[in-house]
Amino acid sequence: MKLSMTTALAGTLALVLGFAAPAFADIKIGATVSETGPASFLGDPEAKTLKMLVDALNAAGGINGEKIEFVIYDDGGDPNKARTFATRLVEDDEVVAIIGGTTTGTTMAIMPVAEDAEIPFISLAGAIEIIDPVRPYTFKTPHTDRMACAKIFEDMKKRGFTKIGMISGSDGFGASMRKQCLAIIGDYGIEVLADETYGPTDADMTPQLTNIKGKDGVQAVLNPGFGQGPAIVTRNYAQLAIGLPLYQSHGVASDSFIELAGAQAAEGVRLPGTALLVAGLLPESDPQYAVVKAYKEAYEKATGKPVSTFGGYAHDAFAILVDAIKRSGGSESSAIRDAIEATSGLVGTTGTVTMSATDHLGLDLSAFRMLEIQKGGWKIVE
Amino acid sequence: MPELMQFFLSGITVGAVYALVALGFTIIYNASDVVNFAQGEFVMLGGMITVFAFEAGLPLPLAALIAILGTAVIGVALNRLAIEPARGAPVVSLIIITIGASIFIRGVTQIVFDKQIHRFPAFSGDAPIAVGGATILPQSLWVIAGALAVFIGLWLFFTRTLVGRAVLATANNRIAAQLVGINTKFIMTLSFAMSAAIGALAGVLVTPITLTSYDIGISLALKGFAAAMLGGMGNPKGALVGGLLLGILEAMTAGYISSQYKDAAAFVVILAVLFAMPQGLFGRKQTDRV
Amino acid sequence: MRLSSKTITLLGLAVVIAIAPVFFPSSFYYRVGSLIFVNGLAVTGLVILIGYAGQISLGHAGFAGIGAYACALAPVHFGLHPALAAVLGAVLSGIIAWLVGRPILRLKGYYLAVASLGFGVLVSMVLANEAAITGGPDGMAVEDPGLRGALKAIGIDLSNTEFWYAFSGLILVIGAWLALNLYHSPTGRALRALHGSEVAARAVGIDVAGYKLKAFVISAVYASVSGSLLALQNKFITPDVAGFMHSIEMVTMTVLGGAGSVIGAILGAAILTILPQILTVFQEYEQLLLGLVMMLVMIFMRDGLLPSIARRLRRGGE
Amino acid sequence: MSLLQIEGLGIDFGGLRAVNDVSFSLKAGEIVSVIGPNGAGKTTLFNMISGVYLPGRGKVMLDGEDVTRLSPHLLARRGLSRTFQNLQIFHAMTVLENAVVGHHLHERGNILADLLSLPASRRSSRESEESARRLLDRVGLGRAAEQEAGSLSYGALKRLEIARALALKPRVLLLDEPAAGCNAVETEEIDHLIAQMAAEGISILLVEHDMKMVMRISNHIVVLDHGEKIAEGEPAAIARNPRVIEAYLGAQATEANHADG
Repeated sequence: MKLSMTTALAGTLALVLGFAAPAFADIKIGATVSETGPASFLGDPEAKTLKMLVDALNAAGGINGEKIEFVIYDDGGDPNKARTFATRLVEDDEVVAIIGGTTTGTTMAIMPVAEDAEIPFISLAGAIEIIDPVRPYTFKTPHTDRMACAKIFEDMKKRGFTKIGMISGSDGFGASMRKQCLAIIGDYGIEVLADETYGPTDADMTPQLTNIKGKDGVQAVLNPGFGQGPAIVTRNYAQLAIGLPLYQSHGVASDSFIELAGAQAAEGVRLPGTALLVAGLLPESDPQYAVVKAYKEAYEKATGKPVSTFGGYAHDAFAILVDAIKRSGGSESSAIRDAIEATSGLVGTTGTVTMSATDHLGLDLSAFRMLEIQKGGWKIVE
Repeated sequence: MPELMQFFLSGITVGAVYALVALGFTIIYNASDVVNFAQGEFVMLGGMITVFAFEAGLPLPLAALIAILGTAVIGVALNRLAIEPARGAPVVSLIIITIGASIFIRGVTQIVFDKQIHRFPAFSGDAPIAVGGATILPQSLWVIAGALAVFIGLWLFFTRTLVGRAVLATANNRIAAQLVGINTKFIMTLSFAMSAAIGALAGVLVTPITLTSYDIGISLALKGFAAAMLGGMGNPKGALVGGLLLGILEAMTAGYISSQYKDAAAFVVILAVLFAMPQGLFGRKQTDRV
Repeated sequence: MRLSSKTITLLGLAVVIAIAPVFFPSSFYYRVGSLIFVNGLAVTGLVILIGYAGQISLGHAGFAGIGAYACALAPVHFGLHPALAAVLGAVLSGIIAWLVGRPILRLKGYYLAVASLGFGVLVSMVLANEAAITGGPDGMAVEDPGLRGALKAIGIDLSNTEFWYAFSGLILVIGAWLALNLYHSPTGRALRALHGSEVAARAVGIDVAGYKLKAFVISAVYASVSGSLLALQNKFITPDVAGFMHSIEMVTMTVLGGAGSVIGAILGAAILTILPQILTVFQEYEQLLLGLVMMLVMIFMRDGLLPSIARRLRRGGE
Repeated sequence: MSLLQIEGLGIDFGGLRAVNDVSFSLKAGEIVSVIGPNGAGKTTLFNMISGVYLPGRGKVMLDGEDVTRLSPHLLARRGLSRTFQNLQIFHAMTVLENAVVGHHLHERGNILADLLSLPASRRSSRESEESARRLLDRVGLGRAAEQEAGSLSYGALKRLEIARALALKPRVLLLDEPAAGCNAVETEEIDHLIAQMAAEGISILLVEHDMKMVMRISNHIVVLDHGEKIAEGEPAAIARNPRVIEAYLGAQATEANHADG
């Protein structure tokens, strides 16, 4: 009896899974992102963006006349689940390429699966470890958090700050960026006098900020983090009237940050952002103008929500992949990989991507723009 | 010592949030011996429903009222559909049922509303109030006042009203309560409605400070649960003291020791207290009758 | 000789594990299978704690975390072979369980729940915060134990997923064997007795505190080995493995299938492992349905799926 | 020499003197009954002697050793066993397993042997099981061995508790209302069983409401009222003791109701 039950179970499973995937696909692309869970703030716009772009592309006739079949899973931010879904994409759905890995944790869990199966994988997560050292099949679209640090430190140096305080989220994003910032901060002659953290669900950061405020000589404060944490930090910062320049990270680069922190508290906050955030401020001559405008309009029309940098990462990953499939002229994974690596001058929302055998990111610092919040809106300060 | 004052103010603000959640735990526990892990979802619903009602154009007080009433209805439904049918199930099953309920409520919320982070304006503005060299936001005072008001209300309810005493009697011995003519079914309905409403009220009060999104419930439930156990489950005084203590402990650890380990410090203290006082600070002692 | 029910159960389990691959539509199912076995192992340990001894733990993922990180850290820092590191992790988990269990197990019901929860939170917090050692919340890579290579050398060439399916299946059968042995042994009876009535158990001379501690330590070792297996097959590990939700998942699997029986709990592990894979069809309704399943099973099948179904079948047969 | 000696035992519950200054002793093979109206403190006294409650005052000596603050499982190890007024049965286990558990202290083998099901562990289980079957036969439950304990009648469960307690091979056995809920035939069986056990040298301390039974089998009777010992002596002397009669008459009405209802 036990045997027949298991068999029945396996049979049912196969049936259900079989129905899930319509047959006769032309080009099958897979994704696993964190639509739910602690990173859903990032993963949700990513998933929405990908679904929207696939529909648009198929409506326009697909790639080289072939339709895209798109399989997307929600790993809930759990690396173990991400690995399982990656295995499913590879072994069961037999996709030609994978987009995903909202967080560094899930990305690192997906990577061995993609590399083993020799399937190109474009990650949406920040950490530099994803592409350094370069692995043959792994790529990514967001700037590394090290680049965000560099952009911020450049600006601090320009303004003459040499002693700063840091308050980082203890989630993956904040912890990773904190580590990268501390690794390169010496190169800019800047010193960290106070190094505080907060939990991703904390409700009040005034104790940490009080300690930073109490440190003599601090000239500016940096807050690597994403989600509600930085908004609360910004509000507490205003509450304590600390008065020093506050830097946020690219993790909060969306209009909703200003709304959550409140325009008054956020006044003067600086952060490295992408062109997407300041679409309205870009001159028409800007190379990213068309791409950014098109994505922003399409996304806001499709979802009714403001665009975020994270959705932009997914947009770029999809653009890179589609471009590579077009150029490789087929659906052979290894050919697509070669084509992705040969991506050159592709304009995305984060910047202009030119990859090489030694650079699987293809962006430089110029893609980041230093932004400042003024009167509830973004200003480019360069 | 302006730092100490600031840490303290931060601690009681956060502690009042925990206390409000813990007080919600207390009522349901008193009426049914169930620790409702979906309590955090009530807080989330209070915040989220208010946000969406407010954004739809309703005035804030009306939006908040709708949120509180709506959440109370959901609380009653939870009792009728999930807790009542599982009467007498072992503790571990009840934990799974209420956690299942919390996952379910979260699942529905992310579909009905969204997965973004939200807030609405503070009731009395954002201008900080200076207290002894430190500052506190007016909204924090609202939260603290809310926690105190709910505590006093519950204390009066349990000691001064017939219905309140009936709730306690039901908790002590359900069958005996039925024998003396207490409508235990009504008591359960009332308890869940009150508990959910208090949770939602907490959500309304804290959202301008802590912000809200569909998934804040579980961490609030954990902290509230820990606070309630620290104080001794079932006692409103325990919930209030446990919550405030937990908040102050976290703030002091973050301020003086290490912000990385503030949650750890809180749990270490809870463990230490439970080792010394297995019923929490104000819990009832239980003995086996043989 | 007549086969005992224990032998039949074990044989059944082994046969199912061995034959199931015949029905696999793709090699992805080996991955699902190996996850079921890894979860099944942790859950078998919890059967001893929850099902036999009647104690709750909402912090056992902490031990899974210790086992997992032992496999990640010991090879890097002490040059230990990953497989040996798993053993080290199990021993360490046992010792920590012994130390933590002594005070914690004096508590009952919800108080025990919150104390064990606190322990789990502490472990995951240390793993996430000590980034210099553990890689922080983003996790760290785990060395390949090279067992697959060793098998290849003697002529058995398995793919990665196939190997982990077979290996964790083998460990699960061993784990189930030990737990079933325990059930009918003096220790197992003592545990079940103190579950039934602590006063009476004491009166017949059972050292209740001591036996609770034994169950806690054994279940911690199971969880630890399960964590190690997960780390080794994923080749990557994050502090999520020690998180609260993982603890809840483990307890839910145990109780959903039937905490009183090893096979029931393994069935629970299988269902909750497969369920998210099936629920992907429903996209955003996944969470909602998962919560619904948890509630419905616990409301309508209080003793868990297997015992409830078995009882219904028996009643139907009479 | 007395095997069990109680000296000035007392306990308070929240200011209420539940039991105060009770002393008596028990010799090997002797049957001593503790009687008294409901609420006199009989079960509380039992709970203190068997280590369930920590006494506030006084001493319990077992075979010359002070065992006052020992926990029940250590008392069991020293040969003191008991049954319960409110049944404490392992409901989820079979009748046989309930009796086997009583052999706990006589089972060898350690946890490792049990996990691996080593021969020593299996042999130990087999021996316990054989002995348990003999004990079940002795209390008349031999046929019910494989049933789930929860399915037995109240009277049968009372006997199962005795079988379980006997499995310890105790020197002192505390029986808390063993005949409660039993019909006349069953009561007589228990009567015999107690006499037999005493004949084997087990000292028996008994709480029982069935006065006929108490008078018939006791060597010695201790009478409690309001937590205090008011009389002590041979059954015949107790039956004539005016203080005892008074205490009982005062409570007779309610007591009688209880016995009938």
